Amino acid sequence: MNRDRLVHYVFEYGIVVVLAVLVLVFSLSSPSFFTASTLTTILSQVSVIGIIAIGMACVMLLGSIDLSVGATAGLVSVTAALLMSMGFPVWSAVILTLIVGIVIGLFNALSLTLFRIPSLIGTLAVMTALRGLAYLLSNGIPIYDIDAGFKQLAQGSFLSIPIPGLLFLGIFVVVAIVLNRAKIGRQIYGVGGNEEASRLSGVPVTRIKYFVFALSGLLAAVGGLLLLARTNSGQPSAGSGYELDVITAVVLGGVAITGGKGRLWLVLVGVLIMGTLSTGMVMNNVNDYVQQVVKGLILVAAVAFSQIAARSQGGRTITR
Amino acid sequence: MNRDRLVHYVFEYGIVVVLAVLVLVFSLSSPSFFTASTLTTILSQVSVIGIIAIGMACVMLLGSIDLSVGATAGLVSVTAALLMSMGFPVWSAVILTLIVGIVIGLFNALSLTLFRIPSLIGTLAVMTALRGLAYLLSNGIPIYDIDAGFKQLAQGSFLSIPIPGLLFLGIFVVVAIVLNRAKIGRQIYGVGGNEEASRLSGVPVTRIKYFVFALSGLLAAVGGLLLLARTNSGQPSAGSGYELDVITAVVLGGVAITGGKGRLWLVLVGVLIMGTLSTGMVMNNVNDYVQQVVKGLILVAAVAFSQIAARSQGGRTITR
Amino acid sequence: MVILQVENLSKKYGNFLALENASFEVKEGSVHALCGENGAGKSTLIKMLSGAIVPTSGRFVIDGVESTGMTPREAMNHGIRAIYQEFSLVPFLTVAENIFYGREPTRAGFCDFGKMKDDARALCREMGVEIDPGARVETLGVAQQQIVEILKAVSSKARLLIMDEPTASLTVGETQVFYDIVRRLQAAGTAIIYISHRLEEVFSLCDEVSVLCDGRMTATRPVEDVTRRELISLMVGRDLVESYPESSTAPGAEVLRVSNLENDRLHDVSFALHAGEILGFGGLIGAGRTELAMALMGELKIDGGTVLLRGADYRPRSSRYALTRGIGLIPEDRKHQGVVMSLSVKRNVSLGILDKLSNAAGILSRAREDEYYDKYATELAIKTATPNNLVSTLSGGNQQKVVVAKVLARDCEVIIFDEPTRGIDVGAKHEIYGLMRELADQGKAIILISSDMPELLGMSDRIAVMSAGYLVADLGRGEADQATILELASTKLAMEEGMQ
Amino acid sequence: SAGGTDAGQSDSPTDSSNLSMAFSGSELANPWVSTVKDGFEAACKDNNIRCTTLNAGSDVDKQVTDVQNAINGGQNAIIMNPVDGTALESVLTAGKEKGVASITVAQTADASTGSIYLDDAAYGEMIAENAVQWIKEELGGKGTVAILGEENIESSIARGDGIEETIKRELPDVKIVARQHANTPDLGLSVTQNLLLQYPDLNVIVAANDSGGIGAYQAFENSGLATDPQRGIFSGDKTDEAIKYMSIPDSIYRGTVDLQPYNAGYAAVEMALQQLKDGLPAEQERQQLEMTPFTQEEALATK
Ligand SMILES: Nc1ncnc2c1ncn2[C@@H]1O[C@H](COP(=O)(O)OP(=O)(O)OP(=O)(O)O)[C@@H](O)[C@H]1O
Ligand SMILES: Nc1ncnc2c1ncn2[C@@H]1O[C@H](COP(=O)(O)OP(=O)(O)OP(=O)(O)O)[C@@H](O)[C@H]1O
Ligand SMILES: [Mg+2]
Ligand SMILES: [Mg+2]
Repeated sequence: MNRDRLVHYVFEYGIVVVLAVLVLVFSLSSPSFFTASTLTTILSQVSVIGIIAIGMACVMLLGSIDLSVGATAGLVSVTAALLMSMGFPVWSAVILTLIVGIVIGLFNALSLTLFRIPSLIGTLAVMTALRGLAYLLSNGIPIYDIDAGFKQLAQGSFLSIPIPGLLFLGIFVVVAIVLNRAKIGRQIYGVGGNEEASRLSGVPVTRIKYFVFALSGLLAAVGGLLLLARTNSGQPSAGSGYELDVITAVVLGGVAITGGKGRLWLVLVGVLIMGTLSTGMVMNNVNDYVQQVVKGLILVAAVAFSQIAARSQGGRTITR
Repeated sequence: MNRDRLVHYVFEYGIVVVLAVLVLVFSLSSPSFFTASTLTTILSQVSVIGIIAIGMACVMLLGSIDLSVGATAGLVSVTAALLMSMGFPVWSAVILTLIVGIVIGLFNALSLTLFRIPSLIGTLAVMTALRGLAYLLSNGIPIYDIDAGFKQLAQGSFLSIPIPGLLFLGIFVVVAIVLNRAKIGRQIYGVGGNEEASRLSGVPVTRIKYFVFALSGLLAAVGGLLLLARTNSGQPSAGSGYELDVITAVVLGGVAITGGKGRLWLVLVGVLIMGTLSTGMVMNNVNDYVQQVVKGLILVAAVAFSQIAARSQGGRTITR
Repeated sequence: MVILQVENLSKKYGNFLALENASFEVKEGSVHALCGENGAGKSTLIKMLSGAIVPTSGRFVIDGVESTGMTPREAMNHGIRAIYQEFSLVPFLTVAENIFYGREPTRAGFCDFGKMKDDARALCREMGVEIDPGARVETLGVAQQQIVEILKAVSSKARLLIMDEPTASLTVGETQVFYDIVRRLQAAGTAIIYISHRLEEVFSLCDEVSVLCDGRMTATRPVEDVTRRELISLMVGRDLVESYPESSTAPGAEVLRVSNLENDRLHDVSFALHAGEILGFGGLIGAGRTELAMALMGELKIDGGTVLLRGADYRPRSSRYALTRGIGLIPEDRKHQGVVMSLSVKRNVSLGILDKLSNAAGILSRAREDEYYDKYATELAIKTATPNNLVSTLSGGNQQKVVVAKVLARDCEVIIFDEPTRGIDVGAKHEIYGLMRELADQGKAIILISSDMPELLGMSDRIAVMSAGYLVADLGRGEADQATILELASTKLAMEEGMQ
Repeated sequence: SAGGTDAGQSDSPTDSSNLSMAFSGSELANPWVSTVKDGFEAACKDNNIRCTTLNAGSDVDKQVTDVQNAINGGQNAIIMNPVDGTALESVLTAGKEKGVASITVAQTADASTGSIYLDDAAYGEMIAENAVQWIKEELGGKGTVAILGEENIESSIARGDGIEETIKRELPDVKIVARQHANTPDLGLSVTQNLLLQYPDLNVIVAANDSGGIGAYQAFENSGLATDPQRGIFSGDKTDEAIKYMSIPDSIYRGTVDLQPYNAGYAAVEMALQQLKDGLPAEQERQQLEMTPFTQEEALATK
């Protein structure tokens, strides 16, 4: 029985095995890989994608998707930089742009619930519009006169862990607790798993959608602020294509695209796999083109592994 | 009753109304818009996106998605250019690269059916890998030395309709017939609507998935060849981000993301809306940043309109 | 005391009147049955009471509060709880979480999982059911899910409990447990609206009965004032002779021989099936009857043993393979395995016979499609406004007829009916019985998997009993009765318990 | 092949106030291109020309479409920064037949009527020269170098090649440890961070554009190395942001190259205007883009 349980865990958490193998391979091929400084660097590099992925995971648990996150991060980065360069104090710029993120999320939820636009298309449209707005606001030029203290957000560290990494882990813990322990967390799984049943059980489905999209917008805004702090300039193109990276991480973490199923801590593992791959390959001076090919293949392999593992456990599910 | 029917059609085909309004507005604001040359130009400009959208529509009718189409087009464009520059005759380069497209599609189907990787993540990974491959093959540099006759494919015209437009319409008609009149078309709708029930009814579900993904790969390859002919050089970056444009067009055309529902000719309308918007705004001197914002908003409005219309018809569906 | 008073409630879908001016009353502590054919409007009526849909017109008074339509939450606050015909559970959540879904007990703002589990366990004990409150619902079988659904509805003190075909997916054992639950609630003063196509339930459980016919309420009577025959004629609008059709021919040649079939869930299963006979399969839930059917269809792998079809080796790989060799299945879960909701009624029927409808190039003939559709729609009396309506707009029973039509159109020699009359009205039921017998008489071999004991006994020429994956008995018509089957059905279970 | 109407074609315009011009940028997210646009817009304003800006977003086909639409929409001249010149051949030829002037900036297109061109190899060489000089003076011609390229645009690849070849030629003792794609601050930052993990004593980053260099600077700064006398960052484009980092005393941001984007955009409009007045030239009119090295000393001096 005990051996069975072990096998069960190995398979259920196949994605963890993938991460372990990657770390092992890179540690062997590059002596400086498995060091505290490399690992904390990876943590801080994945923090933006990771924070956004937490919001995306919640949205995908609902069975929706939020393609506007990258553009939200870009717009927030530009807006915050603009506000700071206009002399607004850091705290007010931060609060204002976090509100911008939330408002974008609420708009996405509105278009989903009131206008009944599928989130795939609604957030895609919002993404296009926000990206245009970021360029309009910045006139296409990076804004760099930002408060000197602000970049501590990205460059400071605490107990030798970089602040973005801490922020990421902190948000992760809070959201994980909410998802697993709080009423609204269980209801998110519920709405994603069976929306009609949730409605009939008296769960405030619409309110939950607003909450989740607002969370996603808020976390995208946090990501945008971190990007700003990291590069120390508000780039209108910041966060381009992040939506795809984020979705990759979330799906790698086993969240079902159809909603209702998945564990947040596996999303964390998914995020770390992406970060480990990038850093490990640059450290081995792998050509960028080859990097992309390898990344694609490893993603296929990782998901295939965990899918086959899941199947060997008997669960026959329709995959699309 | 007749009035009711009229209202019914207006609402069911709301997206057609949107296209008509756009054409009207642009015709009024710019005298050179509603002319044969502008309209045929729009047709030829949307042909690449349109052809790829036809394949994507079939994939989405199955309830899957194919994010690798843009990268496939890019890889095909580079490969065909490479082959021609190496002296292969045009026809052999074309046939070989069409086969490349089909093989990519079959691989996508394989990863979906055999490894049970959700298509969203499987094709995302393939997209990353193919894009890397396109850069590797071309070493990042566009390939120019292609057969002079080949560009006729994009630049020639017949009965004053440009060949890409004809190709687009031709493929559209064939696929529309297959979807509506042929056995396999019915089976595609069946599998998309309820895979399990279809399998139990004796529908060869796996074979159909291979067929549809191969079609999508093939049409992406056709798109890539057209891009090559249009731009007269094999660009490794060709087709970047096309997947999102194509999905926008398909969803605009009312294909349900959950599969099983949608009409191909409305996808054609969706494609035309996108093309009309781009061309119309450029002709009206709209700044690019503003264009993006407007495009995003019009997309939201268009989908909202047709969703509200559909709802007023009584069909209550869960939207995600 | 009257708890619920319904006045002229109507519901319109587009131009279609699903329910017209329904009026009736339900008294405290009474069980009020709603009867009617498939599509009569029973579910529509109760959904308006529970807030799932909004009435087009009319009103109802619950506990003195007048309403023209509520939200589900408001309905719950007024003590209305409902068990719907369609499952309304959340797959990824546990049994306990589902039971308390939407009103989870909290401590310091977080869900109190300990209390939830304890309460769920207590509820199970109180109701006399055995289910692990910590199990995720997606891992449960259909019957257990139905029980969870029932637990969910009775977990809070309801004034009015609505049950839409709660026993449709239960077998005899669970059904008895369920009857006890109903009687206990009734004794505690809960008013119950009970929808069922099993008329014996109406007579054993209910105090009053209202009959719906084509969206109109045609009668409300105390149950003791009406006979079974009257009730049926009220529902169907004509007299119906309720008897199982007799076999007119002797069984013919052996068509299918299964020997020592083995897989994960099946152990050493052997039986033979002849042309012209109906072989019934009895057993408790989880006995493996559906698995056997799926194995024969090639949907589950076979690890050992042989199957001979007309004397030739038969190794099914897929339903497609089975169907082309003449074995067809009417699956038990019509929503997920039977119909494609997003397709029209006609296209659902066509889906199984596309090969027949298309030419060599794979192009369909619409004329032939209409021909086939008309034939089977008439034969089965499928009730739909037009053949082009989505199948999702049909009542459950009519959806089941669509599935039957799909298999009939394939001309299979062996047809497996897995719970074919689940959720089907009495009229349609007898049509399907007649049809099965007719098919048998035409020389087809039929397997009938059923948890409806009278049906199993009435229809089968022989009855095989399964228990925990073993085929424990093969009884001739004379040998079978309810007690024998139930006893045989639990043999292997008893053995296994003995071993532990 | 370009039949149809000739809407919008004006016969030999003398008054520029009813003229309109479009600018099609390869990538407006790139500050250099964006500054060309500013020059273009200023020139249009000064000459009372109506103007439109279009962004190809690095997509060749989008640019072809944009230019085609602009020509059909009745623009008199198109100023472009091509993603790829060959792709524009047929649209520009069709434009020429309609009397539309087309001027390319930086990248070239054979079919354009005018060209303000950039020799990318020479540009890369000049970026590298800044680095070579500093390495010779301060590091004695030794050290480790990483190149941050823009490997997805043809011309920028030539620039990267120019950088690589110059360093190899002039500094045989220098070790080039990596050449990675990093053309945005974000990528420059993470790639440099990763490189520093593997090569903690990495001395010099030479970046094909300021955006990558700025990211690299953040990476060094995060590691507390922003004023390390043994390190240096060199790039090209002379953006204001780069100058800001160069003007920090003791900064390791040591050099860039001025490509005068504003002047280029302005000059392109003037060239187009002239061509519209005189009639389109038979041969492409060519003019080289000015290019001057810009060092830290100059940055500190102008501060
Ligand atoms: N959403 C809908 N749109 C259109 N028609 C509907 C819809 N829902 C139900 N109907 C129609 O309303 C009628 C009543 O359906 P209802 O589900 O109430 O029947 P029922 O009496 O519960 O039948 P069954 O015994 O089969 O469950 C049916 O004819 C059905 O087709
Ligand atoms: N011990 C078990 N472990 C896991 N799943 C089980 C177990 N027992 C039953 N099930 C599930 O319950 C469902 C019902 O079981 P099965 O289909 O074998 O029963 P059956 O004999 O066909 O009963 P019926 O047809 O009356 O529902 C199946 O989906 C099966 O997977
Ligand atoms: Mg019903
Ligand atoms: Mg069963």
